[in-house]
Formats: sequence, structure tokens, C-alpha cells
Amino acid sequence: MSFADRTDERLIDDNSPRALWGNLVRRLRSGDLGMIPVVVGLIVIWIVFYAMNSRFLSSRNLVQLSLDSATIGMISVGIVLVLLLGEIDLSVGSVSGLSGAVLAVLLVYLGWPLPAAILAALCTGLVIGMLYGVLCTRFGVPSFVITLAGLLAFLGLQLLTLGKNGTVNLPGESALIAFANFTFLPPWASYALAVAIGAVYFLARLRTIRRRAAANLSAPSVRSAVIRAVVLIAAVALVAWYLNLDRGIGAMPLLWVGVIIGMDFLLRRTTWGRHVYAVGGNAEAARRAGINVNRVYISVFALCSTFAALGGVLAAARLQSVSQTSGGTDTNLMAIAAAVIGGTSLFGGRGSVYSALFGMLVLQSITSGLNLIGVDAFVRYMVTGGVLVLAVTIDSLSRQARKSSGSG
Amino acid sequence: MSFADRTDERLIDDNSPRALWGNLVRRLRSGDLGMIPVVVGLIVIWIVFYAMNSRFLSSRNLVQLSLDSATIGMISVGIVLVLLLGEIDLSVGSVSGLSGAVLAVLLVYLGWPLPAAILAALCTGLVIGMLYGVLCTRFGVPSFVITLAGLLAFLGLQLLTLGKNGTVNLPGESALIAFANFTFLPPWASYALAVAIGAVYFLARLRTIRRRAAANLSAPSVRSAVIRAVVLIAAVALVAWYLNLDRGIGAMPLLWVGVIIGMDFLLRRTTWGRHVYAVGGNAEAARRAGINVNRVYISVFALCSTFAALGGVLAAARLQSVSQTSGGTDTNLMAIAAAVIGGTSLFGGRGSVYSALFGMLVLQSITSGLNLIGVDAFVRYMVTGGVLVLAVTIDSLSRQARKSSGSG
Amino acid sequence: MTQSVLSLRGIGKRFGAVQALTDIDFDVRPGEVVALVGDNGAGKSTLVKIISGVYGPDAGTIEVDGKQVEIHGPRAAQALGIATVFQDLALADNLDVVANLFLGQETTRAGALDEETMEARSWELLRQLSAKIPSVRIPIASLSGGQRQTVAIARSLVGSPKVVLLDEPTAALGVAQTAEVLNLIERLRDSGLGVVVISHNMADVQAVSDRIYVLRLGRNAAEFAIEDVTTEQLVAAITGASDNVVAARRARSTDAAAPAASTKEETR
Amino acid sequence: MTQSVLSLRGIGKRFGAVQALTDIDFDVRPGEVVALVGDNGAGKSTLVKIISGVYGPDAGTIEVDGKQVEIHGPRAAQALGIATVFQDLALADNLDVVANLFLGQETTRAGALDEETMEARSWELLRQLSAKIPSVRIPIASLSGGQRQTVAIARSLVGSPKVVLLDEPTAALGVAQTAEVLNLIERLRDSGLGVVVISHNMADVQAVSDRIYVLRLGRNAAEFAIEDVTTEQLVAAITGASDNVVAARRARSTDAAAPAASTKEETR
Amino acid sequence: ACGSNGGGSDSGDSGDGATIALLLPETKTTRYESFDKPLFEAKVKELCADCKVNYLNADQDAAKQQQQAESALTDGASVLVLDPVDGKAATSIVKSAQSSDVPVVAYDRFIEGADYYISFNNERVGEMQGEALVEATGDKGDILMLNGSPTDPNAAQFKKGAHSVLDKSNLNIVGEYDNPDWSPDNAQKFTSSQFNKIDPGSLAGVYAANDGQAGGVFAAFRAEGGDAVPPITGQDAELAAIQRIVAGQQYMTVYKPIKLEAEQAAELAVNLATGKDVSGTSDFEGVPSYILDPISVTKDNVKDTVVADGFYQVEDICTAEYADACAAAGLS
Ligand SMILES: Nc1ncnc2c1ncn2[C@@H]1O[C@H](COP(=O)(O)OP(=O)(O)OP(=O)(O)O)[C@@H](O)[C@H]1O
Ligand SMILES: Nc1ncnc2c1ncn2[C@@H]1O[C@H](COP(=O)(O)OP(=O)(O)OP(=O)(O)O)[C@@H](O)[C@H]1O
Ligand SMILES: [Mg+2]
Ligand SMILES: [Mg+2]
Repeated sequence: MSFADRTDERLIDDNSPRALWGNLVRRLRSGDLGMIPVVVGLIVIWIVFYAMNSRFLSSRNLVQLSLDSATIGMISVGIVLVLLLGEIDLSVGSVSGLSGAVLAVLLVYLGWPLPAAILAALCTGLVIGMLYGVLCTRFGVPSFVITLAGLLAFLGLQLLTLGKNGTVNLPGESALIAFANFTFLPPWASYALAVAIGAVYFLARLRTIRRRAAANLSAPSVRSAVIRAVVLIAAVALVAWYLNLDRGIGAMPLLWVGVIIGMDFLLRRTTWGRHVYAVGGNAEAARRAGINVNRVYISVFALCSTFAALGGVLAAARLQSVSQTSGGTDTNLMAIAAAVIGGTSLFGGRGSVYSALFGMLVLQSITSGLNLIGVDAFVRYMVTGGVLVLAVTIDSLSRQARKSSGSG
Repeated sequence: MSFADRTDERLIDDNSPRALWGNLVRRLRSGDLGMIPVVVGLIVIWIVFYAMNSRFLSSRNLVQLSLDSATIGMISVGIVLVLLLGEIDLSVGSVSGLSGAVLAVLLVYLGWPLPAAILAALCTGLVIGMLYGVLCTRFGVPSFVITLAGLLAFLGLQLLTLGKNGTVNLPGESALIAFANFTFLPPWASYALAVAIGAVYFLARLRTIRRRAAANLSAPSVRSAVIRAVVLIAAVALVAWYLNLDRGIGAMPLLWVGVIIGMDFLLRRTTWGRHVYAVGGNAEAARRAGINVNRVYISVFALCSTFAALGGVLAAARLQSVSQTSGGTDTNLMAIAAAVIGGTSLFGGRGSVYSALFGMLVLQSITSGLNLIGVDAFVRYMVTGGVLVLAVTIDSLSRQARKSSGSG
Repeated sequence: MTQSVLSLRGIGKRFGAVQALTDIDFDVRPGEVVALVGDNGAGKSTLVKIISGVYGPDAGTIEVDGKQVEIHGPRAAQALGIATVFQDLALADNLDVVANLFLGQETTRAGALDEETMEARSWELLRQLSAKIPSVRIPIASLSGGQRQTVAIARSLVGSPKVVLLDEPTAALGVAQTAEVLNLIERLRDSGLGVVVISHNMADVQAVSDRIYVLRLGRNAAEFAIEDVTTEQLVAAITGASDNVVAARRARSTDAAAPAASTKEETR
Repeated sequence: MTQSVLSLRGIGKRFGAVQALTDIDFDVRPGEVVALVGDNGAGKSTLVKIISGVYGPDAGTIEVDGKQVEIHGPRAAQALGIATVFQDLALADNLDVVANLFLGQETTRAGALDEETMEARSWELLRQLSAKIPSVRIPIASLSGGQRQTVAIARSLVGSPKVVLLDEPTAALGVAQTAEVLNLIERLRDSGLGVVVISHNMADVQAVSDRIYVLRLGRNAAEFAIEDVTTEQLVAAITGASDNVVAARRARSTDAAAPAASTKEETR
Repeated sequence: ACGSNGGGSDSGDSGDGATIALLLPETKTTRYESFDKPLFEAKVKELCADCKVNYLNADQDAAKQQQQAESALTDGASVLVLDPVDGKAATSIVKSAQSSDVPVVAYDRFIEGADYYISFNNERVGEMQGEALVEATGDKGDILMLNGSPTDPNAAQFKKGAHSVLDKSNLNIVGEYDNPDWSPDNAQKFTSSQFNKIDPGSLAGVYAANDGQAGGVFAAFRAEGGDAVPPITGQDAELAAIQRIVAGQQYMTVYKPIKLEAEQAAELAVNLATGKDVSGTSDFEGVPSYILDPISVTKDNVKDTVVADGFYQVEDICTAEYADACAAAGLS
């Protein structure tokens, strides 16, 4: 017990392999599980739909699921950021629709080259987000209201941009459409990716272990790092193998997951991310600690709208067209719901970008499963509602266990 | 200075008439103004639309405005309650649609008498709300998610209830339709109402003054109570007079405003209301104070859904029919937005039911003004968004002033 | 010896990887002031929260008036006659002083809140504690730390409890208010209530308590009757060593400033 | 006499209907510990918040190192070398101890947070203050009151300020931790910083400070050099009367328990 | 790489009949769930007992419809009968299906590149509404115009058709409104607000793009107290609208004999699924098509159209409320 962080005699030392299991059981009972309950909810949904239609878990459907999740999932990443601040953005749907419209009009009517059009679409989002941030911080207008106004205003702008003709079809041979619909990792690349992910994980962990040991802090064993890396590689490779039975890992879902991993790194491992959590947890404390709260706000809103714009571009690419309905209907609700279902709090300071991933998969799985079964609209609505409550109840019950055991 | 509450020498005594004015100026500058900024925003909107089309402020249009505001405004009253707890209800639209459908089916297809059908419709809301409350408190599912699930499930139920024929026309001579469309206070009754309101206000205030004096607490002067009562009577009578130029004060808006005044009384002057604010402000403190938090939750959700159901009944009466679209589109967003625009916080514990009144009037004035002017769809969206931001910025700027002066 | 009004046996509580309390025994008799002392993080507040139903214990039994009970929540604790002033105060920031004082025990008249009676009574309670609060109609959020603490203490006087638990009641109080709270504790004892006081101020503890429990790292470390303990012994029991930093400071300062010593006693 | 590192003149602040501060003058010189005492709600914390940029003053001027400044926010105050431990601590409950300690002053390595260095340094800082915190990787929300306060105090040691303002730093601390903080204050003074301490504990105040300001109801009530003030005088200045409740208690208890008196001094 | 692996082609596991996917656009109008779907399913069952119909509804969301189409292909559908949310955008669905060798029948709304097309012509619907209004008003006076949702691509086609008639007529459009989400509520509010400018009695007629809005318009008129309403148009032949027509509260609605359309589509789909020959098509913009004519329903021909087709029973229409009007209109 010579480590600086292991001196307190009340600390229960849980490094022995036997204790690890006991620890897991205790964590299960106390509900201190992070993403596990959502994942369990997801697995339950999958099993149920599989029982009703075995094609649900076919490679083809899972590939489809990954493609379907990526567009709104990308928007949801931005929503997680905003929720972490304890704010909300109701306008992501309109912003994604507007950016899609900008893309389509520049590309098709004005003949801009693709990269320039994409850049312009993303910039639309960026500018809108910065506007929100400024309004929110300078005038103190609640984000609910500004973004509600944005929802309307940018829907208007979308209609204006599209003009009288409405729907614009993107050129079929565009690289963007190929990216969103036809680009998949070749099998060898997918396995290489699995190994690369495992290796990066292992090296990062090894470095942490070394540095902790050097700082005289307790550190997990190298063996555990090896085991975890191997399990990680195996898991990714398994997923890759199964998806490769059909078309494989799509470029668009890959981009989505990559963005999530990247944002998770930014949030957990950089000063900016730390400040986002601090402002979300206690804005006044953050201000008193000398954090530039306004800058954090503006950066988060800008990122959120940019992700919304990116989602709009991807949605346009996937649908191969942009119309007045783009970004409409349930886009907002789905994007926000995914984040919340994944476990991000609406009150700020608690959550992770992975909630966008799992929350979106839950929502999309329900949709996809019901599509396969093919039921009347009213049944579909009712079942979606029911399954949603069930999936989240698993999560909530475990959280409640945590609370009553005093650790939350 | 012999009053128990006036012993601290730092207290600035502001009972002199001259100080009253200084006090108002100070309050204006510090932003400690309650509902005034929203009302100012509303007045600005009215002036602008009046400038663009003088018919906007005609008696006729104001009567119209009052009728149009009452249905969703009623739903918004429930939303304020839920927001006061720091929770949300996304399903009020569906619940209102469902209760409308129940009403219509019972009335038209099953031939129930009107009161029974209305009661059944309201009970639908009540039961749903209690279900939410129980799910929220027993399983700890976040209200955002349960009510999102409810939004879908009850939409499904609405479609199921309406069955294959869809739209149901309510019997044209039904008392309900008459209530919502043709029933207006006769002029003498409206002036009597003004006097009655003033008298009740004066008596209540007089009683407070007497009781405070008896308890050796400082009390406002009886003169000030007289002045306020007279001003109140004059204001209500003026409104009544102007509306009487057209059809007058409608029964439905009157019910709405009555409900708001009643709920305001319940919230500010009863134990239950006190507990709602306490739970919304600090649920843990409320629990430790021995408040039955679960009961507060269930009662609030039950009330909210019941108001949603009542709103649905009124909407059905006003539209004289119920269809699959009833309670759809923007009902949820409008109801929530009205509460937030009126100044109720999304984070619980701060706000008043009057925000439903003023917030709804702001929203409905924008819609009505744009209807009168008659603009393209895209302009309509953009202007609505813009006006919304403007109206709320007035409010926010004053709130900010309050904050920087340290009193918020 | 009278029967204990509150009696704990073998209480244990674990938070995640931290065993906060282990096998705690604790008794309070009517008309007795029991002090609970210990270092920061020793588990004092956790014990109070278990008694007042905020947390459930992982192990052990609780008896009230000799009957074993399960305390399922703060409401249950209140029903058993246990009133508590929490260290983190637990006030609703958005409500005003009157509303907080009477929260959960509002006075009503014909169904409506009787604000005048409550306000008049608030002034009385606050004056009893020498509180310097300019207005009882401002939200708690705008009070100073000591003012908030006074409100929390006044809260416990609103009902009619059998046992009063005070978790560091005087931490933020001024000298006059502290003296009033000590007077109050003595009054509560004299009216036959059991009182539990947690404090880091040895002078206060020794001034009002009859018995002292010492917790160290979540375990019963010692129990003293007030007559046969010195400050040194207490400090040694709390820190777990007699050559501690407090003793070192005292040695240094008595060297330097011996003359002023006797005037400082019991003023915090 | 050296130049003041911090100097306030005529500071006033009003909240709604309450005039919290009126015409306050205040000076701190380098290498000096200035105590600020006063009853609850006297305005001590408000003054500290004005100095640290949390509130803007309604009247008066602030000079730092002899230059008049406007402090527009906490960032500005920090840039001027003013570090503050607030009475309400101002910690982010959702972050762990390390994150809170280094908030706004994170150590990075190649753009990423250097968690290992921060964690090792955290243990060092906390050990210096005798903190009994089992793990620095749990959220602040799950710490005890005293543990939280220790973290807030340790925060002020990260960085290199000219003036340190401590608003009731020892209120929730155990005896050992209090002694460590008093030692810390002395070390800060010895390294030439200006230190402002607010406390309700007269023993602590008299043990470490060089000069004492007394506030009463938002006004400068008195200023003492430590050499020529007794506890009685201080208490009288704070409460505004020499026949106060504190004196009454003392009279009673010295009658009853005279023998134990000298052992209790300076242990809180 | 897309069509190369056989996710869709492992559909024909032994014995089972073919799967036909029916993709409809929305649930807010009754026709899809109440008529199209059951009529289609019944006809398929009749023609091919083992065939399975996979029914999907996109809730007015083009992206959702794309997902549903993909799901249907995953589920091994051998024909897609697709009523697109957005006909223009649906070309990508068509391409995707065709690359899996699944034929697409464009149902009710035209899709470029589809294999077959069965429909009533949307612009024609607008024209018929316009023509009826011109006729009912005697081609003079002021009218209001309430179009469908600005975010619904089909609404633009109705609007275009209606304008093509109304703009040439002598009618004067004094207020025009693109109603978000086709909401009857908004229709009522808009109409009421117009009464500030125009006396309700002086309006010659109202163009309402569908029956839902017609209901809102009627509610606005009735709220004015007068029972006299000018001619109001509609579309979809909702039961509520037929009742209003019978009672003289709405002038006309456009009835699309859905039975014909649905059964024709079912027959075509079964033929395609079972590999039988298809005949009797005409050409519409290069797509083999069955073009059906919508019918304008007014009080005079309720009996000969919706009732005669069995679309509604007389009992459905003639509830207690409408009994008298029914008798007057000769429905019994
Ligand atoms: N909710 C919680 N989750 C996790 N750990 C907790 C929780 N509450 C308390 N602890 C831990 O339990 C231990 C005891 O805390 P407790 O608050 O009882 O201390 P205390 O004796 O009251 O200290 P203080 O004198 O500082 O108030 C501490 O180490 C603390 O970190
Ligand atoms: N934000 C605020 N809004 C309104 N009044 C306030 C606010 N902050 C402080 N006050 C008032 O100003 C006065 C001084 O408060 P302050 O917190 O400075 O007292 P203090 O001397 O620190 O007291 P304590 O010893 O209890 O901490 C109090 O009466 C308090 O009610
Ligand atoms: Mg404690
Ligand atoms: Mg203070």
C-alpha cells in the first residue's frame, strides 16, 4: 500500500482477480454501470425482434441499421454537447434541412464543386451556432426560445433556398452519394481497423500505466491491459466479420463512430472538454474558477449546429435529394431523444457522447424491427412507445439502485 | 419602526409616495419586474402589427385572438405545472387529441350524453397523468422519455379510437360547440365581472392588511389597496368595453383565465402549491422536510394531463370536429413554448401560471398578425422566429440586469 | 439509568469502494446531550443521515424508545420524532425564509396558507436565535451562510420532536448566534429531549454535552463522559495520535502568547 | 509602512431593498494577515465577492498595488493576482477532486490533460492540509463537508497569487485540518503574500492575524491591531454591545467550570 | 458492390409465397389506413393465397420511407408498391430496388423511372377543385385559398393545378395560405382572421385543398353564427366531408375511387410477383401506367359515387345528426 492514492484504510482494495468478480456483482447491484443498461436494453430489443422475424439480425439488416442510424446519429452528437451544458437545441432539424438545401442548390443549380458546396453547407451550420451562442451569452435569452425561433426561421430559409421547385435531386454519380450509399470498407481493411483500434487502445493504456507508476500512483496491471485490448480486437473483428457477410462496414457509419470516439476524447481528455462539464455542472463555479464561460457556450453551440449541418449533408447524400421535408418531422425529437435515452442528463454536466451512439441504435432498432414486421400505424406508434419505456426503465431501475445505495 | 419585520436598519423604507416612484425606477433598472417584460414584449408586437394593418387591434380581431388562444393556452397551464417541478410533458398534444377522440366517439357513435362524454374525456387525461407520475416516481424513468413514449403511444390510441372513418363531426347544435363558439358574456355581466373582481381583490387585500397589523407586521396602507382595486376594475372594464364592441368576452377564454387565476391561487396560497415549488426548487430538501414527493409528482402529472385533455375537448368544440390531426403538429411545441416565453424556467421552481397566459398571447398574436398581413410561407416562418427572439430578448435583458445587480 | 430514546447497534454503510461506517454503536437517552466528534470524513454526517432516514444502513439495527424500527425515509424518521439539522442545510433556494421554515409543516387557515401567522412566528423564532436577517420575504438564495444556517436550525424548532440531531449547527454562525444555539441546546435538554450535536469545536462540545462519542475512519474510536476527559485526550482520540499538529501548534503558541490564554476560552 | 497590495475606499453595495455595504474602507499590505470579522449578514462575504470580481460595487474604488482598477469578473481578479476561497466553496459537484482542484488551470501535455501529474500533485496538496479523502477520483458531490472545504482551500494553492482571500476557511474543518490551515496562513504570510481571513472563531483570528477589521450591519465598525485587543473587546465590537449573550454565557460557565478553562484555549 | 450479395434474394425460402411491400406515405389522412391498405390486402389475398403483404407507413418523412423500402428489400419483398412521400426524391428508392431486381410500382404519385404507375393525377385534382369552385360561384367574387403544407411536395402540385384554373377565371383571391401540416386548426384560425378584412357574407367561396381544412373553414364560418356558407372545396372524400356535403356545409370533395386504384395495384403486384404478364397499360412520361380519373363529388352525386362504390354505407353517413339532410338529399 505504498501508492499515494491507496493510503486510506477504508478503501476496499479490489485488484485481486477474485475481488474483480465481486466488484462486478456489487456494481451490478448498486447500478454503477455507465452505458451497460442501455446496451442491455438494446440487446433485449434485438432478441425480441429476432424472435419475431429472424431477418432482423441478418447481416443485411444490420448494415442497413448502421446506415440508417448515422445521419440523425450525427446530429445527436451535437445535441449531447448542448445537453452537457444544460441547454437545448430545438432547431437541429431545420439547420440540417437548411444545410442540405444549401448543398443541393450550390451543387445542382449553381454548379459549385462538391467540396466547396459541402464546406458552405457546414459553414451555414457554424454561423448559425455561433449566432445562438452569442444570443445566449450576450442577451441571456434561454436557449429553448432562441432555438425554437431558429427552428422556424431556418425552416423558412430552407423553403426560400429551395425555391419554387422544391425537391432537388443530387447528381446520381456524385461522390457524396457514393460515400453515403455505396462505400464500404473492404474486408481486409475492416480487420486491419480492428487490430489498429486494439493497438492504439493498448498503447494508450500502457502509457497511462507507466506514467501512473512513475507518479507513484496505483496502476492496473499490464496483463489486464493486454486482456482488454485482445477482447476489444476480437469484438470489433467479430462485428466486422458479420457485417462483411453483407456489404460490410459502411463509410458513413464509420465516420459517425469515428466522430463519436473523437468527441469523446475531446470531452474527456482536453481542457475544453473539462470546461464543458464544469460549466454544465455549475456555471457559477466555473465562472469563479476563471473559465471563459461565454467561449465555452459559443463553441458548444457552434459545434452542435455544425454537426446538425453535417447530419443534413449526410441525410441529403443518403436520400440523394433534398426537399422541403428534409430535416422535418421527427428529426429534432429523434436527435434529442437518442441523447436522452442514451443516458445524457437534460440538466447538464452528466453524460457521454456514446449516448448518441447507443440511444440512436435503440431508436433505429425499434423502427427497423417494426418495419420488418409491418404493422398498422396505430400499433406501430403504440409499440414504439411501449418499447421505449421498457428500454429506458432497465436503465432507470439500475440508476435508482445506484441512488439508493448512496453512490449517485 | 415598531413592526417585527422592519427592525433591521439596513432595510430601505419605501412606503412614502416619493420613494414608491424611486423604487419603481430602481426595479426597472435592476430588472426585478416579474411579468412586466413579457407584457412589454406583447405590447411591442401589437404596435408593430397595428402599424402594418390597423385591423389587428380591432375588437373583432382581439375577440378572435382570445378564442384562438384559449385551447392550447389551457394545455399550457398544465405544462407550467410540470415545468415548475423541473420535469416536462411532451405528450400533451397526443393526450389532447386522444381525449378529443374519446369525446367524439362517445358522443357521436355511442350516443353518450354530453356531460358523461366530457367526463370520460377528462378521465382519460387524469389516468394517463397518474400513470406518468407513477412511472416517473416508482421507476425513476426521466419524464422526457416517458412522455415521449406517451406521445407515440397515445397518438396510436387516438388513431385506434377514431377508427377507420377518421374525422368525426360533432353535432352542430351541441351545447359544447355553442360554449366554445357562440357564448359570450352579455355587456352588463362583463362590467359586473369587473366590479366583482375588484371587490374580491380589495377584500382579500384588506383582510391581509388587517391580519398583518394584528400580527405586528408592516402592512401596506388601505389607501393603496383602494387605488389598486380601482385601477383593476377600470382595466378589466376597459377590456370588456372594447371587446363588447364586437362579440364580447367569450365563455371559453373566460374559463381559461378563470382556470389560470384559480391555479395561481392554488400554487401561491395552498400547502400543495408550496410543495410543488419546493420539490421543483430542491427535491432532496423537500424530501428531507418530510414532503411526500411522490404524491406531489403524481398530482402534478395528473393535473397536466387533465388540462391537456380539457384543452383537447375545447379544441374539438372549437373546431366542431375531431380528426387524426387533432393535437398534432405544433400543439406540444406551442404549449411548452408559451410557458417558457412567459418566463417559467425549464429547470423547476421558478415561474407562474400567468406565463401560460402571456406566452400564449405572444405566440397567438404573431400568428394572427401574420395571417392578417398574408405572407408567403417562408416569410411567415422567418418572421415568426424573428419576432419570438425579439419578444424574449426584452425579457431576458431585464432579467440579466437583475442578475448583474445581484438580486437574482 | 433511563432507557435510550435512540439506540444503534452494529451500523455499517458502504459507498462504492469506500466503507464509510463499520459496526457503529450509539445511544442517546432523554434529557441528554450527546456529542459526536471526529475528523473530516470520519462518517458523522453519514451516521446522522442514516438515523434521519436519508440513507438506509447496509448492516445493523436501530431502536427508538426500545422498539426496533426500520426508517424508510425522512418522513418515517419525522413520524418517529426525530428532527434533524443537516450539515448541507437542505433548504429550497427558490423559496423565502418563511416558506423554508415551515416547509412540510405549514400553518393553514380554511385550507389556505396562513402567511401572517407564519411570518410573525418566523420573526419570533429567528429573534430567539439572534438572527440578523433583514427580511423574511427574500429567497433563501440571497442570505449569507450564517443566516441560512440559522434558518435551518430554527426549522427544527417548528415541530415537537423527541430527538434532535444537529450536524455542525454552529459552523457558520457568528459569536452571538453560537452562544444562542448553545443556550438552545441546553433548553432542549432541560425539556427532556435527546440531543445529538456534531461539532469540530471542542470548546462548544465540552460546554454543552454530557457524553462524547469519537468516530475515527468510520469506526467507534472512543466514548467519554464529559467529566473525565480533557481537550488533549479528545484531540488525541480524534486524530489517533497524541503528538498531532494541534498539540504542536498549541505548544508553539503557549510559548509565545501565554498571557492572553485565559480570555479566549469558549468564544470560538 | 509598505504600500497596500489591496486597498478599498468607500465601497457600497445594495441588493434590492437591503443596503448590504455602506462606505467600506479596507487595506491589505504584503506579508500581512488581515482578519475580517462581524456578525452573520454583516457583509463580509459580499465584500470578498466584490474584491474577487463576482459582484460589481455600486460605489467606491479599488486599488491593487496602488493602481486603481475595475474588476469586471473573476477572470480579471485572478489576472490581478487575487485568489479566493469562497464561503459557498463554488465547486463543480459533477467533477472529481482532481478536476476541481485544477479547474481553469489544468496541466496539459501535448494538448491533452495530464491526469497523472495532476493526480500526483493533488495528493501532495491534500496531504499538506491533512485531508482525509479516500480517493481523488470520486465526484465532489460524494465528499463530506470538511473534505469539500479542504479541496476548495487546496485550489487556492494551485497558481501564484499576490493576495489570498479566505472566507471562513475552517468552518467545516476538523481540529487537525484547522491547525494545518492556520499553519498554511502563516506560511503564506511569511512568503510575502497579503492574506485576508474571515472567521467567526476569535481564537483562530487572534492566533494568526496582524490586524482585524470589524464590520457591523454593512459598515466599518472598528479596526484593531492584534496587540491591543482582547476577546471581550472584539465580541463587543461585533455584537455592538458589551453586555451580550456571549459575555453572559461566559459569566455563567466560568462560575461553574473554572478549572477546565485554560486547557481549552485555541482548540476551537 | 451493392447488388452483389444476396440479402434480398434469399427471400424465396421454400413453399412461402412472394412478399409484396406496400409503402404508404402518411397516417394523417384516413384513406391510406382505412381504404388503400385493406382493399389492397384483400385483393392480393384473393389473387394469391400465399402471398404476404408487408405494409409500411412513412409518417410523411422521406428519409423514413427510404429506410422502410430498404427494410422491405431486406425482408425479401419481390415487388414494391410505393406511394412516395416525395415523388421526386423517391427515384433513389427506385434505383436501389431495381438494382436488387425488385420492380417498383409507383402508386398514387408519380415517380420517375418506376416500372409501373397507377394513379390519379395530382394536378388534375387541383384543377377539378378549381373548376368546381368557378362553377359554384358563377365565376365572380372574392375567394380565400387554403393550400396544403409548404413542406409537402404534393401540396405544391394541387396548388399548381388549382392556380392554373383560378388564375384564368374571374375569381379574386383575397387571401392565400400555405397551411403547415394541413392542420384544420390553422385553417380555422386563418379563415377567422380574414373575416377582419372581409365580411364572411361577401365571400364567394373558399378553396380548401383537402377535407380536413374544409372542416376548419366551415368551423370558422359557423363560429360567425351564420349558417349560410359559401362553396368550400375539398379532397379525399372523408366521411366527415361527405356528411358536410350532404348537409350543404361543403360544396364538393374530390373522390378518388380508391377501390379501383388499390385493386388494380394489387393485381399488378401479384402479376409481377408471380411472374405473370402485365397488360392494358398506357404510357405516362415513359412509364407503363394505369391512369384513373378522380371524381368530383357534390351533393347531387354522393349516392352515385361513394355510396354506389360501397366506399361508405348510407348508415355511416346518415347518423342522427345528418338524418334530415340525408332524407332531403335522397339518401336513405
Ligand atoms: N454519497 C456518498 N457517496 C460516496 N461516498 C460518500 C457519500 N457520502 C459520504 N461519503 C464518504 O463517506 C465518508 C464519510 O463522510 P461523512 O460526510 O459522513 O463525514 P463527516 O464525518 O460528516 O465529515 P465532516 O466532518 O467533514 O462533515 C467520506 O469519506 C465521504 O467521502
Ligand atoms: N445575492 C443577494 N441578494 C440579496 N441580498 C443579498 C445577496 N447576497 C447577500 N445579501 C444580503 O447581504 C447581507 C450581507 O451578506 P453576506 O453574505 O455578505 O454576510 P456575511 O457577513 O458573509 O455573513 P456570514 O457570516 O453569515 O457569512 C445579508 O443580509 C444578505 O441577506
Ligand atoms: Mg459532516
Ligand atoms: Mg459570509
